[in-house]
Amino acid sequence: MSQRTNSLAWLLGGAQYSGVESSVTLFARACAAGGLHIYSQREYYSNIMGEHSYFQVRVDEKPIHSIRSTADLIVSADAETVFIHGRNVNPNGGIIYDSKLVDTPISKVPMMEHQAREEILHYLKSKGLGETVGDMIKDAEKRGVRLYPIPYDELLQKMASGQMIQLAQGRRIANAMAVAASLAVLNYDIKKLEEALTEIFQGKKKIIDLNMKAVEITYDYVRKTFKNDFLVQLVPIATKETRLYVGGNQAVALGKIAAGCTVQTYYPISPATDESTYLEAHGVFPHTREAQDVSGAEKGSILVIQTEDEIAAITMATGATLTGARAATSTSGPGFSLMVEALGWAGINEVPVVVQLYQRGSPSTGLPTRHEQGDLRFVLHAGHGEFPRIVLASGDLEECFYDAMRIFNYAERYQTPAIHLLDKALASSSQTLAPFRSEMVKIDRGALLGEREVMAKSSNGGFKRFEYTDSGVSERTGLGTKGGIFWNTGDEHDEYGHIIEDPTVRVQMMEKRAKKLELAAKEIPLSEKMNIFGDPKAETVILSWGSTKGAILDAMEVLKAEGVNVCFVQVRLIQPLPSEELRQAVINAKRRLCIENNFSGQFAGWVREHTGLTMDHLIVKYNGRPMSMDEIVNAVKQSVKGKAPKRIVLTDGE
Amino acid sequence: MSQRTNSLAWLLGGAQYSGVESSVTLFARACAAGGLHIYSQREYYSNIMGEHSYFQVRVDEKPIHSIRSTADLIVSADAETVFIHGRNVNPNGGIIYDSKLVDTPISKVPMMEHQAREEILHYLKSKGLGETVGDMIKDAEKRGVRLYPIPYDELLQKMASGQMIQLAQGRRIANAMAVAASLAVLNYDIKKLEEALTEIFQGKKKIIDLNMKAVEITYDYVRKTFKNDFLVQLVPIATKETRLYVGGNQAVALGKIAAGCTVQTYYPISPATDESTYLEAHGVFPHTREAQDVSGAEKGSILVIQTEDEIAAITMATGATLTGARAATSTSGPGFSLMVEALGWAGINEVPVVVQLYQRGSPSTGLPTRHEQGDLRFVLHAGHGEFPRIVLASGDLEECFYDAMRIFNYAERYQTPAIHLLDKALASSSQTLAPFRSEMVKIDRGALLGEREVMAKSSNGGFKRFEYTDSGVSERTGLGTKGGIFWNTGDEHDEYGHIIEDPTVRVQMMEKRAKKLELAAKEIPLSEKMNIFGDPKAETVILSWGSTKGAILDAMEVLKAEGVNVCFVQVRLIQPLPSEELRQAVINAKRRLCIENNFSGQFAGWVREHTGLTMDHLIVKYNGRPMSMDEIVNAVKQSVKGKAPKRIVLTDGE
Amino acid sequence: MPVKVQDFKTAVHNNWCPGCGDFGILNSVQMALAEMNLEPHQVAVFSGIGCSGKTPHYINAYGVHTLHGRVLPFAIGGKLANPELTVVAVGGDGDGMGIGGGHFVNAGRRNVDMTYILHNNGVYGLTKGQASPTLKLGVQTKSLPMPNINEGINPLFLSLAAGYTFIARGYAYDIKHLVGLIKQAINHRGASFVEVLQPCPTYNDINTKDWYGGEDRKDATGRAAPRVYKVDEKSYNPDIKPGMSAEEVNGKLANFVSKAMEWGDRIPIGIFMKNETTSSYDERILERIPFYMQVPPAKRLIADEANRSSADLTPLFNELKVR
Amino acid sequence: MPVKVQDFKTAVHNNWCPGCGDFGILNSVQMALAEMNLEPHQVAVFSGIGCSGKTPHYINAYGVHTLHGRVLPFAIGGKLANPELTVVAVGGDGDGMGIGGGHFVNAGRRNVDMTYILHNNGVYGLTKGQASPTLKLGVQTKSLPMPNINEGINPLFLSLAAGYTFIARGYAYDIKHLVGLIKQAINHRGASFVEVLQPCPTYNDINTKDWYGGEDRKDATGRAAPRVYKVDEKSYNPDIKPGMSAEEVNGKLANFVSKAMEWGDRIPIGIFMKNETTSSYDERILERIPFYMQVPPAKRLIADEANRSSADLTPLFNELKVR
Ligand SMILES: Cc1ncc(C[n+]2csc(CCOP(=O)(O)OP(=O)(O)O)c2C)c(N)n1
Ligand SMILES: Cc1ncc(C[n+]2csc(CCOP(=O)(O)OP(=O)(O)O)c2C)c(N)n1
Ligand code: SF4
Ligand code: SF4
Ligand SMILES: [Mg+2]
Ligand SMILES: [Mg+2]
Repeated sequence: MSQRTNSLAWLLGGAQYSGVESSVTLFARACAAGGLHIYSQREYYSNIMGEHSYFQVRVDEKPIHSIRSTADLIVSADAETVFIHGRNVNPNGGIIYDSKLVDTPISKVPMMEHQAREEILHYLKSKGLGETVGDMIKDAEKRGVRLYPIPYDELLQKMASGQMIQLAQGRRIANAMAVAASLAVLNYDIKKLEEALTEIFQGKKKIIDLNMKAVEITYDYVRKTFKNDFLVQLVPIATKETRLYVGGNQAVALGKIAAGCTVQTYYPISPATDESTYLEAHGVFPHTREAQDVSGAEKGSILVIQTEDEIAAITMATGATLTGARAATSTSGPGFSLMVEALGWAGINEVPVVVQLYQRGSPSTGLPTRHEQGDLRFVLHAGHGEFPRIVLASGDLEECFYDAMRIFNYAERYQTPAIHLLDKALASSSQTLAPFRSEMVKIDRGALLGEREVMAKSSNGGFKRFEYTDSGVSERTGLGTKGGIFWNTGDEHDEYGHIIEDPTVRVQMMEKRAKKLELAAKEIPLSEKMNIFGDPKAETVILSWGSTKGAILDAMEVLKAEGVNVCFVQVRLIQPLPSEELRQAVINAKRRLCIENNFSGQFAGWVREHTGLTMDHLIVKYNGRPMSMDEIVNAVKQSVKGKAPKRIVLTDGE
Repeated sequence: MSQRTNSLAWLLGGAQYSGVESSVTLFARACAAGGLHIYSQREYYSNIMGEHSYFQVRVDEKPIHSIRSTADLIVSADAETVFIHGRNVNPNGGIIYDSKLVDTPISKVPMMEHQAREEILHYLKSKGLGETVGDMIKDAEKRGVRLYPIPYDELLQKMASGQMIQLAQGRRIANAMAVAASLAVLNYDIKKLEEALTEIFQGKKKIIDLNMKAVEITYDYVRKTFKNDFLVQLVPIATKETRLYVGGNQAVALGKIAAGCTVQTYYPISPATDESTYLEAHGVFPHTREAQDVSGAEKGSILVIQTEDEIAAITMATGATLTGARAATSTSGPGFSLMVEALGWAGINEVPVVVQLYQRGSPSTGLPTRHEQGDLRFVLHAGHGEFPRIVLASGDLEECFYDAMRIFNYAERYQTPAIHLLDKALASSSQTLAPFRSEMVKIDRGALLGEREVMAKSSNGGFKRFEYTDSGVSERTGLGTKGGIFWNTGDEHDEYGHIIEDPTVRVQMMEKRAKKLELAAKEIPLSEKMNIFGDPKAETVILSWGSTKGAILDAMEVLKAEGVNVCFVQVRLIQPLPSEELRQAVINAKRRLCIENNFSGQFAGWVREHTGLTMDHLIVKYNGRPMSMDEIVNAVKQSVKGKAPKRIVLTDGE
Repeated sequence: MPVKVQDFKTAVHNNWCPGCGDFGILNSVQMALAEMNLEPHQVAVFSGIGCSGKTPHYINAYGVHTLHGRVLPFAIGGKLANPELTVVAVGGDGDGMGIGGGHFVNAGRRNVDMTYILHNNGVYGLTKGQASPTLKLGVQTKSLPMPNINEGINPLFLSLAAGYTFIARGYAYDIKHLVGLIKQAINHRGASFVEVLQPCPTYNDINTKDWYGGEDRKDATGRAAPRVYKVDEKSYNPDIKPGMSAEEVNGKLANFVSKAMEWGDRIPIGIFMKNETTSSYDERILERIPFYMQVPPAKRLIADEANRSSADLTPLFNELKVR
Repeated sequence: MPVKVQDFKTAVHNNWCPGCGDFGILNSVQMALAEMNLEPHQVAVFSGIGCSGKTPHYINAYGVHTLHGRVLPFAIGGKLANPELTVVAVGGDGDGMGIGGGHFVNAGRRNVDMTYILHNNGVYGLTKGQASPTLKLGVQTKSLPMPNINEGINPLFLSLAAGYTFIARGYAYDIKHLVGLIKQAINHRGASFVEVLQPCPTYNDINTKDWYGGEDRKDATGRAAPRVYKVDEKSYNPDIKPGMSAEEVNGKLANFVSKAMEWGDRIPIGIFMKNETTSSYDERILERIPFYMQVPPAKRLIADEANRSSADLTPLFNELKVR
């Protein structure tokens, strides 16, 4: 067995609300402090306390973008983790677990789902094993997995001798100990962990000391007790780069602040809520010197309003947008379903309101905290009747930030509601990244007139908010602007915004609105519409959109190493779809694959509708979990070998 | 100029709430009493009183199904009608108008829309004419139109000598007089009008007498004053057929009663409301003898519930459906937009709830009382995530009835929400028809178990509402049934209906639900999926859906007479789409046209997605008015001549 | 130049039925705005869907004719993003109490500084006279096939429970009085609610002008005994002021309830409550964002001259920095 | 064989937080149903979305876990189509007063014979502790980054305005009392509303069990002085009965309001109103369809033995016949 350096798939699991999240943050910060890159993905139940939650974390020297199907090292904070993930450790990997749990039978794991329990029991039985954590571990050991039982209680007692430790504190300390054990196994510098602790508990000396002590004891214990030759070794590397550790909701939130979004309405819903929570907590921020020079305003702000429901969220954001402010709302599928009528109102009134839509396991309440890309077709056709909309799908956290800026530009330039498509996998992934550079996307407010400009126009008889123009775009102004009085109505209307039922005006207005989408298709640069990765001449072309990007990119490297050349067309602008460019990019490939995290291959259908092209293989996944790099590698290889069915269904994940 | 017999396009216009509707009913009944067939279509504003409303009525010896672009005879109850429709009279046709209106200038027509007014003024000016009704009439006369000025006031005075006539009565009488004038011009038997009056005012002798008198005076006046050689003559014909005069909302309502729909929820909205109003007024009805023999219940009923909004409408109907009852709700686009979240709930819970969706001018509030087929794509993709649904589109009033029965069968058999697509053109058209025969559609309740059956099943350990089966269909029972306890949740669930997040169960449940749609595609007979009219080998094939059917069928006759052979594929089952059959039906044609009353050619897109086939021409209309037979004749001829653009936009209608 | 009523009129043709109570409300709003010397562009009138929903088109001010039931959240969005606007929301009783009931309740507790005028005609006018949520149980207007199957809601009572801090009722045909109410409502800092009794001569033949005016109960001299009467400012004091004891406030509420429940023979109009003890939403915003009113969202410059974002994200990045 | 509480339990694993008030409500519902000797299949429990929304899965009876805010219309549909069912609806305060506020208001005036239990914990539990519509202005629970910016709604007051004919409040940790309330609520013919004060130990650290129990205000002897107390049936009579004068009823309403407004130091629980003067929805249906209860929709045979429609359309056709 050969060792690797700085290439790790780590998994930590435990009960919800028991501190799983803070362990991971600690681990990630410790690794990042050593110049390593992190990618993490969280899985959790729609539950507050007690159900199983886990993080898959990858650590590497270069940026990584996806999860693996198996883990090198599993850290279990409880018995359930061992049962659920025990079989998913690499044959040469390891399991760190609390030694006191070995005798716990599966029947004593209260929260485990019936089906999973049955399935595991069946497995253990088939292997002739019993029903305890110990049996599961025995099974792993047989496959070559290293075992790292840790007597946490004893270590804690040793350390705490004489000190009183409160329950919550104890839990927090246990989390730190689990991380220390991991880093010891990985042979990583414990100093980095201590740096991380110091940063996290800024100034709280007592807590820091307590944690430090626990960490050291554990680290020492592991170093002394176990052989120091684990499959993966982590070594700090030198770098001068500044790095953030950012989550998906944060990336979007930061992009919105940068975009000048000043009003955010929302109704709580997973996995969108955290964006609004972040914005509310960071609702006041400084302005740049250059901006202060223009406006005189030292600070900016974003008003975050929790509404009574999603209908209020979008209509309130729309009302705010009508004043000339940039406003948005952020939601998930069920909330978006309620917004549909108001989206049409914004459409017919040409209001540039922005919706961030985080897709999750659906239909209906579905799998509220699980992943899916199942809302694409809905978003494209949402709302009775026909009106233009912009739909932009981000593929990774960088795109989350920059697209959050761009979507406002598109909305305002084409005066149309715009939907920023995101999903649970993006929301709950975190990554080490260089700080975003907001100056990369210039603010473009389109034909928004201020008072002076409006006064100049309207002097000759009223302001035509919906004036016919060649481009379809009319000038607009904000409610309250002197000289700019206009009317809005959900009814079909004339150039002033007054209700009409005249068939001729109706036709003109329908065409006016539709033209704006043609304009957008023409004006938006190709680089913002789609990305092409890999060899454009490859025999195999992958078409995809959204958060599958990371796994596909990571898979492409592996495939390349194995001699499989692939071109990957990532479409970001779903509406208006760059049909012709897309056609060109895939038409000559011998093999066309479409990869999507949904059941029916929604994007493949959209592409067929617009290009007439059929996919050779549809690679789909709808078990509520994001795709791993490994699944894609396998599926692509299968299809290249010519042995794959037309529809390849991926099912990895617990 | 040659005369025609029994082939008439008649138009009557006037202010809303002034009795336009009752005039038309009178006219239609009088014609129908003479064995003639009627087709009528109503146009009206989203307004209660005062705006312009009109009916286009066709009378013929054989059944007809559409409007014409021009009228043979126009009857104006006010000045506005002359201005709006004056140019739309056939060159050899006629205008009946109130002689006292000739001097009314267009500026004195308060409700006319600005744009129409401008356009008419421009027209009159271009002809060197003034701005009064008289000028408009002069223009018509120049084109050969016959004028029939009627001095209603004088005739009324003559008749009323000595009698007091109340305003409302006077209005009603004026309506009857307008009809009498029409029938006199058309040389029709006045007895038929008197028969109609007698039926309408059943037993109200005084009113009947009053109307009779007015009718006779007017009839006599016209016969004596004008030449008796109008373009069209109506002659009663002998027939033994029983005929109903039914409107679209009524046809659907009758179908629902026949289907055994026992609960109807609704929230008022044009053009759906009238269905519920009719049902409420006819909520109690007898059972057949055969049914009484089985159930002992002499009468049936439908409980009509006006809810606080459309969300309540669909969720309440869903709650009712869960008890085993057949329940439905009826709405239009804006209402459907609000139902989308609940549709997904019904989808994941496999609840056979039915929605009648009357499309209207959209997006948003749009053109609330105008026509469009703009909701197709929305309906197909409505709701976040993926779940099966049935979408069935009716093409005419007969289909409205039978489809209203079938949609419940489909819903229950495949345990999935089902949408019956209708539209404003169907809702506001009326037709003479033979009584519907409910026995043509057998009631099929699918796998709905009663108490005895459930008890037999569940004895061995609980009732699995969502049991995995080969077909995807599980047995169900109603809330309250002994032995059948189940759970529902909008979350993903196990076979009992309890929440799960297990990835394997998730996959099984997604596949279970999807399978039902495959089953539907297999089981539903082709004859219920699509109709093929005309020559299946014709060079030109028309693809269409919904209410365009009538105009296409009528156009085909004309085209055939002119030597243009056409095949018409009317698709009724939109989801699951009979893709293969449809492909077969159109693939060999030289020329494929898709005809739709919307902007983007929604069905053409759906067909392309499912078959890869492109249309040669898209014939669309989105001015808020239904298609006329003439427009289709012209568009098809154009395309056959090879001179048409890819996209032909129809714009007739006022 | 002082503002005139005429300044608030548009040339759009009005298509309400003759005699509709909506005319009185429209005139009252226009008069109130003019009397307050507001300029048209300083005002935004939002409306729901219904006959009443057409109101903004007849008013020369910013006019936003929204969706059925959604007038309040639209209006709140406009007001919060541009607090300088005078925001008036209008809508029907179906719009506000039925489909919009949830927003009505939740707008009350938010207490945003704006005015909501409810056109209470007991019916769904624009959809041809179905019972609205305010129509009383068992009443059968001429548009109903059967007597109303639901109890009616009392908008005053509901608005109290929801937390509106100014509550009044006017009558569409007493324009002078209504103008006064609307002016006070607009002047009130917080969410003000004005229910207006609005006869719909076309569909509601029960609560007609004659009925409100008591034409059916003339005395010997032929004088009608109107049902509508003004609450007497001496015997009924609507003010809830800072410093009042809980008992005093409870007393006020009890008075409110019994006054609001009056119906049938005597129907009070006037101001029912004016609560000055609760902060308005804008005051609460200022606790979070002290400089909010200086450059509210509508006025915010979000880019510098080179179109770069105004926001300096450095402090936010610093929080997330891991090396 | 008498029904036991056990009969109403399921094997589904319960994932509420330890100490959650929802347990008390769940147990109370199960006990009430068992004590009423209802068989599980005769009961349908509908719920909204939230922690409380999971309730039906823990009850062995027909269980319908609906959509966020929509529990009432779903439940009404079930009850009207099968009037023999005992229908209990449960849901959170966000579910019922926020997103479901419109349904809550409109269900009151409909007065359908069913029971609605509101889990009032002041927060959105399942989405991690945002302020719910019942949380009072300025209160900052541990889950909030800043004090609550909206005023809280009083569910009792709102239910009164909406027209519920039975209104009560219970406390999740006084199960015996709560069982009694639920039984009376179910027995009441009409729409009954039971607000339950439900501590959420995870997110609401203000309205805790200790707080309701007055553990923060022990007397000299160490005895806590509970905030929650039972309304005294002698001094507070909740009954509104046929034949009462308008004044009497007004008096009742006034009493209700001042009782319902009590909060903070003294928090009343018990029955606040029982109104027997209004017909329930089923009685109103019978006026339209006299035979409705004999074969309600759920029991209707809609086809004959040959699967032909049961409906004889002849009289309807006759109305439309033109020849
Ligand atoms: C979502 C939606 N549902 C239904 C309608 C149809 N609709 C238009 S107006 C109206 C009711 C109007 O009644 P009300 O609010 O009392 O206003 P009024 O006409 O009486 O002024 C309805 C139901 C709609 N526009 N949108
Ligand atoms: C339409 C929609 N929006 C948002 C959500 C997310 N959501 C789930 S539970 C919940 C709030 C729960 O709060 P509450 O109703 O008070 O119930 P509790 O959890 O406190 O019992 C929300 C907003 C959803 N499920 N559906
Ligand atoms: S229907 Fe009633 S509310 Fe509507 S305009 Fe006519 S009178 Fe007014
Ligand atoms: S979050 Fe609160 S309401 Fe939800 S289960 Fe936990 S304690 Fe109960
Ligand atoms: Mg109304
Ligand atoms: Mg709650």
